[in-house]
Amino acid sequence: MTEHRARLHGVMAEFDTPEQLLSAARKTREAGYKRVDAYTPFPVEGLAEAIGTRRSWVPLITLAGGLGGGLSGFGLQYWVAAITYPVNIGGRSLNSWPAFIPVTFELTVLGASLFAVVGMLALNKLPQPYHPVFNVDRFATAASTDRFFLCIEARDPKFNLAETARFLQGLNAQHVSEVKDEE
Amino acid sequence: MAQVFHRSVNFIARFSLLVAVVLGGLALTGVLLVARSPYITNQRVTREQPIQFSHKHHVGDDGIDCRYCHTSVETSAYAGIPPTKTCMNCHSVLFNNVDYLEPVRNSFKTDESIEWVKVHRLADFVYFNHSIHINKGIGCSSCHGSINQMPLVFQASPLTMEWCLDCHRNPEKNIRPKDQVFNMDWKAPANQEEIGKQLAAEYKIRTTVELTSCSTCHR
Amino acid sequence: MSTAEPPVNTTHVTPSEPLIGPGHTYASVTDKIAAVVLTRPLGIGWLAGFTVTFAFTMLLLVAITWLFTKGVGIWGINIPIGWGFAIVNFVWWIGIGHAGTLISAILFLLNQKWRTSINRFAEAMTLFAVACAGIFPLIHTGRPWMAYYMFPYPSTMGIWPQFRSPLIWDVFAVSTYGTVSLLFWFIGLLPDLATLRDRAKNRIQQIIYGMLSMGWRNSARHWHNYQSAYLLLAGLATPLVLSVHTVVSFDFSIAIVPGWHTTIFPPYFVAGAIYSGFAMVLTLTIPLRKAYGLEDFITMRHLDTMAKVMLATGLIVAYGYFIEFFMAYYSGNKFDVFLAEQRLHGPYRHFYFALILCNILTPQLLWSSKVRRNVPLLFLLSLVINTGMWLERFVIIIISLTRDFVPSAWGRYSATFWDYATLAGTILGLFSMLVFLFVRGLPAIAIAEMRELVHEGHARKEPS
Amino acid sequence: MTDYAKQEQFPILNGAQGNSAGRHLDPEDHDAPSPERESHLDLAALREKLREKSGAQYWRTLEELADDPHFEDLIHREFPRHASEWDESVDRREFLKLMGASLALAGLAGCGRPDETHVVPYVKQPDGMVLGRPSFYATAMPFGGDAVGVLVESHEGRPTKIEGNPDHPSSLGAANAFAQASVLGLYDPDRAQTVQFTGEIRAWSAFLDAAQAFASNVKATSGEGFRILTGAVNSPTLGAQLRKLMELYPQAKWHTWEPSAGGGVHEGAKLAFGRNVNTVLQVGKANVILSLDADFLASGPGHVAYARQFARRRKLDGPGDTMNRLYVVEPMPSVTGSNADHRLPLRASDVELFARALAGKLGVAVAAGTLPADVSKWLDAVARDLQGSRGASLIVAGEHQPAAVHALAHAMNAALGNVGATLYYTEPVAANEAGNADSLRDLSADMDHGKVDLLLILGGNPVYDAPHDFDFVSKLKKVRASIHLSPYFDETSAYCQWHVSESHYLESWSDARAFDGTCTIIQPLISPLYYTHSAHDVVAAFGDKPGTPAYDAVRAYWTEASIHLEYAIDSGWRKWLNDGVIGGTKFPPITPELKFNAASLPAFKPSPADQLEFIFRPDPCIHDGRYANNGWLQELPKPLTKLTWDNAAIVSPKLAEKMDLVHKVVSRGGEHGQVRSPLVDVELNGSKVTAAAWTLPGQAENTVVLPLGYGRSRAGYTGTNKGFNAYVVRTSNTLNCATGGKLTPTGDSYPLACTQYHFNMEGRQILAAATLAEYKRNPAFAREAGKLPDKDDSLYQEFKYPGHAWAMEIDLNKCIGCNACVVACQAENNIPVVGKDQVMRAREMHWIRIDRYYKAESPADDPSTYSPSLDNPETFFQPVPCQQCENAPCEQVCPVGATLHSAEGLNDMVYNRCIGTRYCSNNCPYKVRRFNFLRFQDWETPQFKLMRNPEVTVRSRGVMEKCTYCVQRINNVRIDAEKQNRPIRDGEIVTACEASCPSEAIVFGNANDPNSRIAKLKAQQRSYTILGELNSRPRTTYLAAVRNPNPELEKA
Repeated sequence: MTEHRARLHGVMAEFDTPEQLLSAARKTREAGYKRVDAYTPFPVEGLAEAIGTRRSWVPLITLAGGLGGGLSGFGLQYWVAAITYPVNIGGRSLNSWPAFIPVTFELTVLGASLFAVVGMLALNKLPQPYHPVFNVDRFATAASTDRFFLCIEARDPKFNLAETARFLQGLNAQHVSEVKDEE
Repeated sequence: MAQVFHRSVNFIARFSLLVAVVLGGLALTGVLLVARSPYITNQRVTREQPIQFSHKHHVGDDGIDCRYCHTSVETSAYAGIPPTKTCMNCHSVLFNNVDYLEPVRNSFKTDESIEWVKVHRLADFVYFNHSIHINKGIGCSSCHGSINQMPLVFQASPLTMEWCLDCHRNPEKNIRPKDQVFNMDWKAPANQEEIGKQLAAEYKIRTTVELTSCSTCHR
Repeated sequence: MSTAEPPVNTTHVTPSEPLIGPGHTYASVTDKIAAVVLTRPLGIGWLAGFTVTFAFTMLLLVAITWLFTKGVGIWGINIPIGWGFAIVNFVWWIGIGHAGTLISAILFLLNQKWRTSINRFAEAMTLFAVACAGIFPLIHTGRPWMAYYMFPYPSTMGIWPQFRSPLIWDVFAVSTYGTVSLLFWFIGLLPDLATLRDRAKNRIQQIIYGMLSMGWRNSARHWHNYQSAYLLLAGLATPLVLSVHTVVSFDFSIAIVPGWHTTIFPPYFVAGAIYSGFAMVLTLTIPLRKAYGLEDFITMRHLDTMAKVMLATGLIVAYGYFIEFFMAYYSGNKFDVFLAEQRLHGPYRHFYFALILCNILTPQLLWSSKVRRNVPLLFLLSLVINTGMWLERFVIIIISLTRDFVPSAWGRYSATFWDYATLAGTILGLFSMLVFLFVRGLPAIAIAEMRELVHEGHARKEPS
Repeated sequence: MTDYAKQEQFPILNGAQGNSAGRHLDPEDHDAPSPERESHLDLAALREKLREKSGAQYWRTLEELADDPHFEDLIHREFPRHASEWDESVDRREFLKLMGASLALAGLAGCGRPDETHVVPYVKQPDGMVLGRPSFYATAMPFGGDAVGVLVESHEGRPTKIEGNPDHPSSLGAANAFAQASVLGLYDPDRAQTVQFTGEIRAWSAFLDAAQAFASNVKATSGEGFRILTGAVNSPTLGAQLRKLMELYPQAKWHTWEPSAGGGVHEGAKLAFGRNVNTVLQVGKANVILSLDADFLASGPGHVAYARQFARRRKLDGPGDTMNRLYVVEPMPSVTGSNADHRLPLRASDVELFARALAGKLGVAVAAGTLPADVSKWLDAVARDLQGSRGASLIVAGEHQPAAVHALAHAMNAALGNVGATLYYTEPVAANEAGNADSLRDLSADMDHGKVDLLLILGGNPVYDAPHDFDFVSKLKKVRASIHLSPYFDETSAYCQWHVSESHYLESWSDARAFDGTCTIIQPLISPLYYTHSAHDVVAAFGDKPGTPAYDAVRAYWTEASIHLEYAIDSGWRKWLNDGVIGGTKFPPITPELKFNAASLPAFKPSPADQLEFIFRPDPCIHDGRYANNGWLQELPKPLTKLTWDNAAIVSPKLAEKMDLVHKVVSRGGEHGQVRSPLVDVELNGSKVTAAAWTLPGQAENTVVLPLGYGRSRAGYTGTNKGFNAYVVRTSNTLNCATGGKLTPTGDSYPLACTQYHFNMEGRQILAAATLAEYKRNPAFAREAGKLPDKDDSLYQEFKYPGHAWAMEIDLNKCIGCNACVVACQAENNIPVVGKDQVMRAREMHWIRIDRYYKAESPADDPSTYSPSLDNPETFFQPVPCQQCENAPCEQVCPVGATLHSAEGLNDMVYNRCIGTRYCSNNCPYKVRRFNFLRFQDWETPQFKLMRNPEVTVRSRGVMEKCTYCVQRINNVRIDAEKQNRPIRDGEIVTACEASCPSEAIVFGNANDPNSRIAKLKAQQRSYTILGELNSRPRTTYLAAVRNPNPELEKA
């Protein structure tokens, strides 16, 4: 099924339960593999740490967005009401800050949310409709249903096709298959 | 084949998202720019007139004073378009047989008005008053440009509200000595700022708050 | 969810009943829900329903076209009653729009597992409700083609919106709320879109869901960022959802009109919003679970819990009504006292009594668990409460305006055909039509989260 | 001379179009068509016609165009008919609007390329005309037995606004609602536009020939069979012309019919003095005034002047001041009655009884009947009060009271020594004696016997308003030749062979005599819009010099008349035109010898108390029907009933309760605040009419008032088929009052457009009132009721107004509720007429409304439940324009800043920024904002473009509008002042309402100037703000009303 002119992306093992996957992932790390990724149809607690991801940047990005939104929000209102065209609205003072709170708040939330989502997508390098792992048929059909996969990538310094495949077999995976990448 | 997309789609997808965002931004700024462009403000558009009347000739060359024709400019909201009679004052004797003045003579004979095409058009809800501007030292050319060099008159200024406000906020930029009001070649001196301030005080120009009140121009 | 706070009410996490019917596996859950979208043929019921709602949507368009042709004078409004159905509907729809985000955000933070099978659906409903609500602020203006004046942009006039006006706050609140809800809904959908992509049989479906899912591949790294983003959004949406109806209530409490100018409005508007929101969720889920056999995922326990929430919020609303009267007499403000009496004795008293009946008296039935577990009755109740909440807005807006300060200027209000056409056009038209499209186009239940529930073992429990 | 005429004509020959008449918010039809372009208009109409036609029709239409004279007529009638009233129909315009809206929604609104517009200068600009600066011309509006001197504002030859003429005795600077509304009458597209013969268009010359033919015929019989019918003729010139005609045709007869004038005035004078004299009141000099059913403040000759004199005696600068005292005895609440210190509701027929009794008390021996106990108690007190101030008291008898009452009034005034003090007598004003129906009776008798060959009807509309027992129509048919001169092709015109369209007083030369004899030259401000002519032209057509222009006739008359005057015509003419009065024409007082003799009085026949009494009164807004097609007057709420667009059979609350005639306020089917009142059949004098009943607190028992003037069948688009026609049940011997009729509810109900059906203040600080005694005890009573919150309570710092601070003070003690300000405002600010349907939906557009409140404990809702306090409640009026609050609640809630404060404290309303959320109106405690729910303005009818005030934006659909303190006037004055580098003088800026107010109740000015009138008034303790507790801090404040009751009656 793999065409010629195809480069190796990595080796993929398939497991029945999240528990198996989790232990396998841990073992893989212990075995010294760095470039590892795991795939589960729903978030599995501890898995990310097991394959060695660091804490997420999303919260910081969100904070930045929130601050930006809020400041620009109040800034706009103050500038409009008190600087660019100051007018007497029903005897209210130019900088009637109590009246500016709602909009400031809304813009804070808006900025934060936009940054959170965009940040999340960016950090996940999405959109990315094509990915080598989809070349594995069983992955493409079952990864989003009830199968759990572990993939050791070829970029890993410790990677060696036969070696790694055997190692994965050793973690009593259901199947172990090569992941090919088109050139 | 389980793979739904070709790998190139990755680039296409990301790039098109980027493009969408950029284009959106450009469109927005575009609209704002167009709104200020002569296409919308009608600046520099010369219009066909029933008679190719040249301000350049009458004002620039002959040096006729604005008020000879626009009689009510100092007294009324409207500067006034001269009646045919005013043309005939001279043209009953000067060029009294050239063809291109036939419409004028004809109007005078038949008592049918000459229908000039409007060049400066303010929205109907804007109440501009020529006399007060003239009396407070705002010269013709400040808004109308150097008429004395226009063979056919066109609208020199954008006549947008922000343009009006700009002067109502700091009139000193444009105030001139009263004897200069009808001088088409008046150029703001280097020290216009302080001269303007003195004149503003002298002419009792109202405060910015008053000049930028809505009812100053809108009723 | 490691970061989420510990559950408040323990009876919810160690439930007496399962949240999912017995014997479900990852696959069975996935199959059942995905099937509704991918394989199941269009039923005659769906087609009929869609046709009707489409017709009503057209009625809405006709009403709006006529409105733009002639002017708002085709409505029942007048001086002094400057706001009629348009604003009543706006507030009502916005209120309904609160349930979704509330369920998906607040209950998420409170770690209420039972939210899982209804949140997706509730969020969709939120979006549609907000869409309907969004129409009214635009069309109720006398010159809708000038409505863009309400947005801050550098115009050639050099003038800007007037940020002291609650209507401007509305513009920002509603648009923010719409955007955030959409984002929240979308990232919730991401994994399920991926699931659909993987299960899609024909190419078109593959491409559509493939593009929408952006290449989501269930990687642990993805899940990692995903969860933190989702949690943050939940955290942001919670104050947002409370702020939106607060701001809407400012439209009234900032004004000096007796009956509007009161500090109780923000809390009791929010409560009312949740009240009507849950009612609307019930109105939609009950037929849905029947039609698509989702009883296993939307169980009696869900209905029961939602009924309890309605009861609770209903009581808060009742308190609000009481406080209005109390403050009127306690403050001794003659205008407020007069208005309070108007509600009871004035020309529109029957509306007020109907309101009390729908919003306060009838819902007391929910105290009995028999009622809460009687599905048809629950459905009926949800309709009654929806009506009641609409009446509440009618009473607040119309009655207060008919008789304010100067007796010589008092007036009467009654709606015209076009008022009713617009109302029906949103309820039976746009809103319902979008719901119909939604249930067939996207998974009405969050599949990934259901798998999670299966994983956490909510399925294996037997009914006690 | 004639060159002067020329100069008058000039603006008309070519009106300037440099500026557009009436400004539009939407970029539609910018330059106003000038009379010069009349032909264009017709062509437009024609094109219209052709567009509608298709195929064969199309060609037929063209043929018509070619030769058929009817087509010309058709063109004339082609002007849009939704003239002054907004109509439902969807037409081409609506479609375009739809396109417009959808385009705009597509975001293309800004991108439309404005089409070229043209500037059309004069060929020869008239001397002294400055484009863009209005000029004012003095003239006079003839009205009934009087003429109101006016100054007419004219923009480039287009009369746009009427102001009072300070130099004219019957104006003194103010102008009543009729005068204000006469501008609309001038531009009314429904006016008859050509001479017609049996409905076909004829040239004026054709009429002249016909007239001469007639003339030669009747000359043969020296005028036998030649009859002329006129109303009251107030024009000396016309009077002279007619008298000349009578000399020319000795056998001819001149008949008179003035439908709404009561004959009692002249008959009474004859009874008292043996001859007809004219009574001129000097209200200002009277301390105690008794009105016997006389509405002298709001109707009748000189009422504007009387109102001013009266109000000046109600002026209170401090507790030390004194006031006059007004007693009123009347059957139906009138404006005068509502301002009375004591009002006694009495059936019209019982007023004579009252007069006789009072006369007895005042030492005029006359047989008196018996009065009810409470009434005679009241009477005693009044008698004592009158005698208490001999020589400074005044008794006024009502126009519609019988001769006896007038005779008695003369006698009593004499007895009280008032003659020469508070009133004086002069020669009659009118050239003929208009009053009872005798003259018309003779005419119709002659017509019946076929004695009339040629009937010339100058003005008037007898077919509509003649007493029904004359059966005028059938008799008119027996006349061989009939000619009718009138502004509209009305009921009468339909039965006459010739109809001559009459010129408006602003279009023609004439003259008029005021109530005190003063004469005014009526000069045209615009050449006739249509092919119309004046009475002078028509009369001349039968004289020896046919075709004499009115101008010459007037000149001719005054050449003779001016012999006795200060100036001869040549020196005086320009002055007279300029002043608006002819110096020295005021009648000197005469002292006719009182020949009063009780025996000579017609015996008093009391009407049985159990029987219903029906009284006929001219409508307060459209008078006897002559203003039926005037939208402004039709939509003007009647002073007391607040009804618009209809008249109603007015009954007392008690009667209403007894017969279940109370109207109901319903809200259904989108007709908001709609009032439905029961229909009743009025059977009277063997005739029957169906009317809507209306309950009016203060109405006398068992009396039904039937207002005249409605139910027109041929009034024009606006006036046709509105209300019911009371003339149908009016006979020649019951012109004012009839008994023996029947009132039977039909069971049906009828919708009425009422603008205020809540009359009680719910104990709120809105209209403060007290008695003089209370005021003296506590001068600040009004302020204390509504305390202003402390300024320091606010979170925000206060705004300062260093420059001008425009403000208005309205003295509720002077305001008589006459409505003049409402119409003045409508004319000044281009306020649209919305029509009955929209008024029923509570969408009327008046910027200033006059609220009417009763002191009566009653339900908050409309007067549907009877309470005795409604039998004769104290009544107050309160004009409410925008209050111009400093802390304006409306401004804070506007999302786009379309309403905000100017530096001088004006609450500006920027129409072009408004998007119409109506939030401001919701938040306005005074509900003074008005919204264009639909497109109320008529942008098609060319006449209305000419009429509009170019200084004020014409609002489009979907925008809010409201009183601006006439900011256009403020700005124009300020610009003039600034050009001269001088401050604005106090009183230099006069708002439209202030200018028109007969009683000087409204004062506008700069509150920052301590010496200004406004500052002084605001300093008065009487000054208060409506709903002060709201802290909106209005710039419009009020002086509380103070009544001056007779302590003697107080105790009772």
